[in-house]
Amino acid sequence: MSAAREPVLDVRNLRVRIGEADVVDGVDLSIAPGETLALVGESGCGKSLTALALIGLLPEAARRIDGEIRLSGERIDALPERVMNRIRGGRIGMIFQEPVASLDPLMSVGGQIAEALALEGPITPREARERAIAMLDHVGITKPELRVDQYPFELSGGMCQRVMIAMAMIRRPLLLVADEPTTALDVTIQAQILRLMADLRAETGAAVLLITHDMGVVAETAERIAVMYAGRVVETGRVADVFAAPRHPYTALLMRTIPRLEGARKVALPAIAGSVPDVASWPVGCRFAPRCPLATDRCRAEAPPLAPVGAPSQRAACWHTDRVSEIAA
Amino acid sequence: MASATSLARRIAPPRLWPFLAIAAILVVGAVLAPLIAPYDPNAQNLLGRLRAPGTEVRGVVYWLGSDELGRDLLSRLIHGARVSLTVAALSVVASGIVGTVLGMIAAWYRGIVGAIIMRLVDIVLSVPAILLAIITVAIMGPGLVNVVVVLAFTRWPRYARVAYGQTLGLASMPYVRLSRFMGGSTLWVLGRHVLPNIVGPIMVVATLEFGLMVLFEAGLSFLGLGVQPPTPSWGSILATGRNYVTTAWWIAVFPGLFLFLLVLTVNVLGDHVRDVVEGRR
Amino acid sequence: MSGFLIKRLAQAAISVFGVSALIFFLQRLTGDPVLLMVPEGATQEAIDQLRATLGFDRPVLVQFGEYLAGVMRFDFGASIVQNVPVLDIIASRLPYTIALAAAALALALGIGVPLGVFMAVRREHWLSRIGMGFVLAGQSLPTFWSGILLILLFAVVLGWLPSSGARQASSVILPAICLSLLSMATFARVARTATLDELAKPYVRAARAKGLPMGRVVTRHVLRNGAIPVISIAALEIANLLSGAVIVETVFAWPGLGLLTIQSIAARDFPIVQAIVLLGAFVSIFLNLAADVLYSVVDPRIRLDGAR
Amino acid sequence: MTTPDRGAAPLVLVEDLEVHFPVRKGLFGRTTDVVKAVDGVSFALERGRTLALVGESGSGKSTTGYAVMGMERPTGGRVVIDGVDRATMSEAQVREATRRMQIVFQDPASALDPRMRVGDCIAEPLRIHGIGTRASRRERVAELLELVGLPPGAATRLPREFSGGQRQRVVIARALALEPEVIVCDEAVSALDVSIQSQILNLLLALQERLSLAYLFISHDLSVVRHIADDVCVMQHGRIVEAGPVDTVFVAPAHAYTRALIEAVPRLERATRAP
Amino acid sequence: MKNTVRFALAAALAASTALVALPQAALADAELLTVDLVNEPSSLDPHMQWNPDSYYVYRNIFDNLLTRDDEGEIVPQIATEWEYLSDTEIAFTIREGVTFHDGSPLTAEDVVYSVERITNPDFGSPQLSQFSTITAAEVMDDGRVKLTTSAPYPALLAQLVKLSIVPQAIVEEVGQEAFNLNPVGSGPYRFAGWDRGVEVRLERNDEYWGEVGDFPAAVFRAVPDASTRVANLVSGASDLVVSLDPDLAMQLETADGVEPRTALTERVGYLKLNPQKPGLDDPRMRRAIAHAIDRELIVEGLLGGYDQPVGQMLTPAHVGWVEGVEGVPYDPEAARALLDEMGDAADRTLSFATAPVFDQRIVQALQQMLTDVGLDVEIEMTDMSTYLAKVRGEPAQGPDLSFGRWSCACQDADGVLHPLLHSGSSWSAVREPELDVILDAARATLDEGERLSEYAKVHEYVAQEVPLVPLYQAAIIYGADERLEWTPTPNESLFINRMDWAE
Repeated sequence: MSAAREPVLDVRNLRVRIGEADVVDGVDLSIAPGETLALVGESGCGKSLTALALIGLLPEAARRIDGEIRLSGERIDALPERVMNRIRGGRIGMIFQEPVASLDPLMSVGGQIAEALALEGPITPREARERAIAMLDHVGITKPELRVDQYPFELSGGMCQRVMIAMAMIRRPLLLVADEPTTALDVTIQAQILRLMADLRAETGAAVLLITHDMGVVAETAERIAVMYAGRVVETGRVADVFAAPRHPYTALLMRTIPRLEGARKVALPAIAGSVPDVASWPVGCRFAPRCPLATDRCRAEAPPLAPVGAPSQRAACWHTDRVSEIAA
Repeated sequence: MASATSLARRIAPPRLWPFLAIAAILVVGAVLAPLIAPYDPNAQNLLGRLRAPGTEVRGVVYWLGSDELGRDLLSRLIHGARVSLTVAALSVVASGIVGTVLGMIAAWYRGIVGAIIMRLVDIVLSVPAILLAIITVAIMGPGLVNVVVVLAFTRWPRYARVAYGQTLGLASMPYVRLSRFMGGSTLWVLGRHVLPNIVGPIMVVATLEFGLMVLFEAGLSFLGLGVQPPTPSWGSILATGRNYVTTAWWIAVFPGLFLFLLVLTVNVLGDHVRDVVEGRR
Repeated sequence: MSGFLIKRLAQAAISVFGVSALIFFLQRLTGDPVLLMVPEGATQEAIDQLRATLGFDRPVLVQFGEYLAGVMRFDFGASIVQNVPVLDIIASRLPYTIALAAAALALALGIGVPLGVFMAVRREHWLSRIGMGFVLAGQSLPTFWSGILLILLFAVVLGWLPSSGARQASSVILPAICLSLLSMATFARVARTATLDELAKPYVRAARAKGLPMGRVVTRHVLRNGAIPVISIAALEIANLLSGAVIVETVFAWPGLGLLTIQSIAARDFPIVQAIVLLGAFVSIFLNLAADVLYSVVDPRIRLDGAR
Repeated sequence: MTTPDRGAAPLVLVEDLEVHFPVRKGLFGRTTDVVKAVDGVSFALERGRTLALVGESGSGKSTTGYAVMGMERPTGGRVVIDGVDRATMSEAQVREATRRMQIVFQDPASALDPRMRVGDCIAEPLRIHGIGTRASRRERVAELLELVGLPPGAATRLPREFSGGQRQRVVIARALALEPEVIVCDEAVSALDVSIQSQILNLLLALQERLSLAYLFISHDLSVVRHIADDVCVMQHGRIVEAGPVDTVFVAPAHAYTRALIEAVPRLERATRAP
Repeated sequence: MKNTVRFALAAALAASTALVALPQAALADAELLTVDLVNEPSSLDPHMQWNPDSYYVYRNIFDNLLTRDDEGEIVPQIATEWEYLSDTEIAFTIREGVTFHDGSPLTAEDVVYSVERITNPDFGSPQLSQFSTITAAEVMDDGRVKLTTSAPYPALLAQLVKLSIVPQAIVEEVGQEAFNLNPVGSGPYRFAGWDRGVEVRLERNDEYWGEVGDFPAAVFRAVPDASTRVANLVSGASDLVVSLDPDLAMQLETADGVEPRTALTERVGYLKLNPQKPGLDDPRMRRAIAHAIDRELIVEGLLGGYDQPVGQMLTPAHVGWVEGVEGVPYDPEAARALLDEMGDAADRTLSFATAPVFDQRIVQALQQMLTDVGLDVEIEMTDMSTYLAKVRGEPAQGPDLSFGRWSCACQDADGVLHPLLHSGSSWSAVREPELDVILDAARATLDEGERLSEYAKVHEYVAQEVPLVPLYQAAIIYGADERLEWTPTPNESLFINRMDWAE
């Protein structure tokens, strides 16, 4: 097997537990070099915890109780903290949802970029500054030699996200994990940031794990998609395949429930009844069953496995994949 | 069911149980002092002074020893709990109410009213508390009630500051703005929306203050300005006891221990209240 | 900056005037020093005579006016009891107060803050639990009690340190320890809370994600961000140290302003009390101002125009 | 337009609205600059219609909404409610206007007092306006809960026991308590999960139909706006750059900014075009 | 953090520099006598104040016109002899060869100046009332000094024991304020320095005309807390400490190398009753109170036997002490009987004024004894200033009972009984014209026998009518290094020139 074909990230059976509940419950993910995988789901489905588990930064209350994580084939789930620190920022870059809050308010953006550079190896302050300026320029920040000395509060949210991207990409990671990178931004800024990420990906060949709740964003940026619901991946596959014919009722409903710029107006949208269940009260069996129009007794008793269905790339965890087209209609 | 248990554990995790037990014992002891105390806390026996713990003098057993007037230390400590807890509780309540109300008013009206109140806060905070206490005691005379008044008078700014900041923050919350916009009166908005939401942080201050108030009362007793003799308070017993450290250690050691346990308990519970209020647990 | 300063100074002036007036009138409600000065059995005539000589027979408002006029000329009068200019007395006591407060503050900050940070970063570490116990113990004992224990242990039994007074430099150690205990606990708590608050913020996670080890995140980012609450508490705590010094100075016969305060109140030596209060007000205002300036040094978001 | 005829005048008429905020800076805190949050905005909202204000953050759309509500004082221009200028309203008229206009905020979490039971939250406008007895208010709360699709038992629970979508239903129920004619929806669905957003949009549409409400719908989400609004005003830097019926504006945007906004919206359809 | 660390470092630096700046005392231990007082002297100008802590110090700097020996007898100091020229005139011979510390001779003019200074109402001496009977002071032709009093004043000599002689030339030259800061006297020790709040230093006056001291230097420190004074003494930081209570004295007895030193003083511990208040206007209640109190128990049980119970408002150290006056005996049964007799009139809460400076154990013990016979007594402790205002004011507004320890510092009955019992005195709650006559008569004669018989009547009145309950002659308790040779005296002076190390 050639190195190019080996997935950059390969996650098997990831489980994260908070208290008594498995908030991430047996997640498998794999991303090929240069590929963008979109991890999609609503709040509380475990997608952010999945990302944090990858880089070993789970919050204090949560712990990973199972799962193998491989980066370019190498296990990184049981590495000592010291080694992990080199992987974070070095081989995996990460950006977050709140760009302003994710920067230290008391340190200039240049300082924060330089700090990331210094982790790579010894560097003179002058050189660090120059590279920071160059990188700021690279991520599309105008007047970088001015911005480099400014503080996060002096920059807009979009610019802060560019800084975050600069910081995440400056060490040319193999994998960029982007956790809702554009949720807090205006649409025009969102488009710019997504374009920037696409450009950088093309340039560096990094794989991207994009976490989002916005199907539109998925459509425009990702090759593959993994839809999470209540801690589990319920459907995965090539974006084109999944969007063309979703095989899980949740995916299908999720796509239909959003108002579209080209849809009918002022009519009732197809809605998913109820709300995302609380972690503490996840149902047995298929967790989507209580909200699912197709649910049967089997669904409520037995959790369906993530099995191949439909297109070759596609897999879905549903007992009734054959009936999903009923909803999609 | 499970969530009820977890709620109970969140509110009172097992590591707090010993402290809750101490608190309960202290409070129950204070409330039931006359029933529990073996003897009259003020009954003197000048011929049975400074007896070591366990000594028996004419049928009276001094379990924790006797004090400089031959009074039963155990009984005095039990009754003293009453005084110390009452003084601390009353002064915390009094200063808490005054400070909270003034702080809310200052933040609500801002402008002149707010400026006057907050300047007053500055003034009282910039005068050493002990000095105000001494002057107030000098004017009003000492005594339990006056000690409470003194403490309330000197400590309210701490609550006012917290209430002020919290109220300012709440005033910009949508539900408060909306209530006000819909025509809710000041009393309505402050009483229904602001007060219930600042009680948490105020409670945090109050628990910290409670321990301090016990110590403050003790300090006043040391300076001869605490509760009137012969009324026992832990502070006053401790203050006299320090003159007997080498000759009758028990007079100072036992109230010191009790005081320590009380303040420790209050602080531990207070820390916990703070963590719960601020959502850190 | 200067607009901010002018506003703050105007507010400060009002506060200081308020403090002076409050204390002036409150004090005079408590009688005058004459009875404390005369021997027992002094005749009414002698008492009245002394009262007149000292000027206490005049209306209080007249006395207040005179006092204010004096203060304007930087004349704080003379001690009634000691017959020495108040400024001289305070000047001779001030170094001791500063020495004690500074030593206590250094102890409280130097031990309290690192302890608090440690307790936040390593919440489950056994040292955290012991540290918290230590801190809680320190603030659970009245100073007059821990003071005498310190004296008995270190001066009487071990003989390592002077028991009281201010003859040697080492004399400051025991009162400073005694005085610092309460503040140390406060600093430890505040530092712990501030650190916990900061640790929960997104930038910490982001800094970790870029590969910074936890220790570096704490030292380079968290501590700086957490410094603001510590600074504001420090300003308050210094004021507390000065007032807490009353009892500590009494126990250790440390010749600072705390002891002078309580003695002057007991003796109704109004000019001294008045001057100490004024000084206290200025110090507390200065400290708050200093804290504000420090904030702006620490935090680029804060410019000194009163708004964040 | 000038006749105060209730039938003819639009429910809400905004003319040349300006809201400027002073920026205090410099040595002595002088007003050295103003932020022109709203700078000459005009529109009319008719009964039973939905007018959307759309734009990016900082475009002044929320401030406009607040000025319409009377929660922000205009520095210029007029807000006319049912033929009466807000600036000339008597106290009773203000009270009446308050009753007729309600607002739904973006974040249902901060729009509800966390310490107040849901029933009390919904009944609060009634209590403040002194409407009804305790019993009649309880009845009204039950009615409103049903109207927004919440179980009657919800009244005795606290907001934190509900999900975001349910909380937004509570907020809507509260807004409906005084039987208003206009509801200002300030990013009312933006913070909700996608599966919930459609539920709330459906609720808003149903309520409009049933109660002939007028919505001033403030949002940055063009898809949502297109779905729910009749008319749209596109705002940028405090001004309206384009206004008109939704069909016209979205189909044939005249202004470059409008075009840019529409173009920036990510679309599912593009996935199928992807390689 | 960097900032807090920096701040802590700065604070530590400030602390250490401030400490370096502190005055350092460097004297060989044995050469230096270290005395712990309660407070620092208020002033060392002997005419400017009246309090024990000042007196302890300045009495070593200044000589007085007269003094008392260790037995308490009035003996010459600056005056070598004296002679009554009439009932109101007395002439003093001034000692030759006495010089002030600056070397200038002490003259009769200085004596006259000192008298005139302290008696000048505008000068504002707190001691004015002790000398206010003196109307004139002049140097006689033969160089003696003549003092004239407004009326015969039997306690004059006792008062003059407290009259310190200041150098006229220096006081007038440097002025009041400078003299206060740098006092010059003729005593056995000269003023050497005063670190305000810390200590006053004295040096031996080797030219002293009298007994030259053994200690080259002495230091007086202010140590307000009694427990700390004991700790200082035990740890060897001080050689002599003042104002201990019997329980602290007990601590000293168990410690090595130190011991308590006590002397009975002319202070009388007493309970003052206020006959102007309802209930207490009935002599039965006052007698009942007196009967309820067990002086012996207080002295033996509480005060460790250092003090001495008394049955009259004087001590054996006073002129006017009458042997054999027993006072009201302890008899709780009689007390209860009297109160029963009074019925409801006795059912009143009695306020009992005291101040923190007094021994609270005694006050509480008294309260307990009164409670034991069925009285309801409530202690009202206020600070000294407030206490004095209460017990001295108009009796109708005053407290029902008050505890006190009276010292006139003159060891004469006139200084105790006149202010406490005469209706013209603001310290008295008694309004009894017949008693006024007796007190005035006792004051108006120089004949000691006559005075004694008058005071016997007063003691009789006190025992009968009980406006005061005399309790005990107070002991003063010092703590001292065992090796210190020194015996305390009743008049509470610390003459350093009378002290030495043993061996």
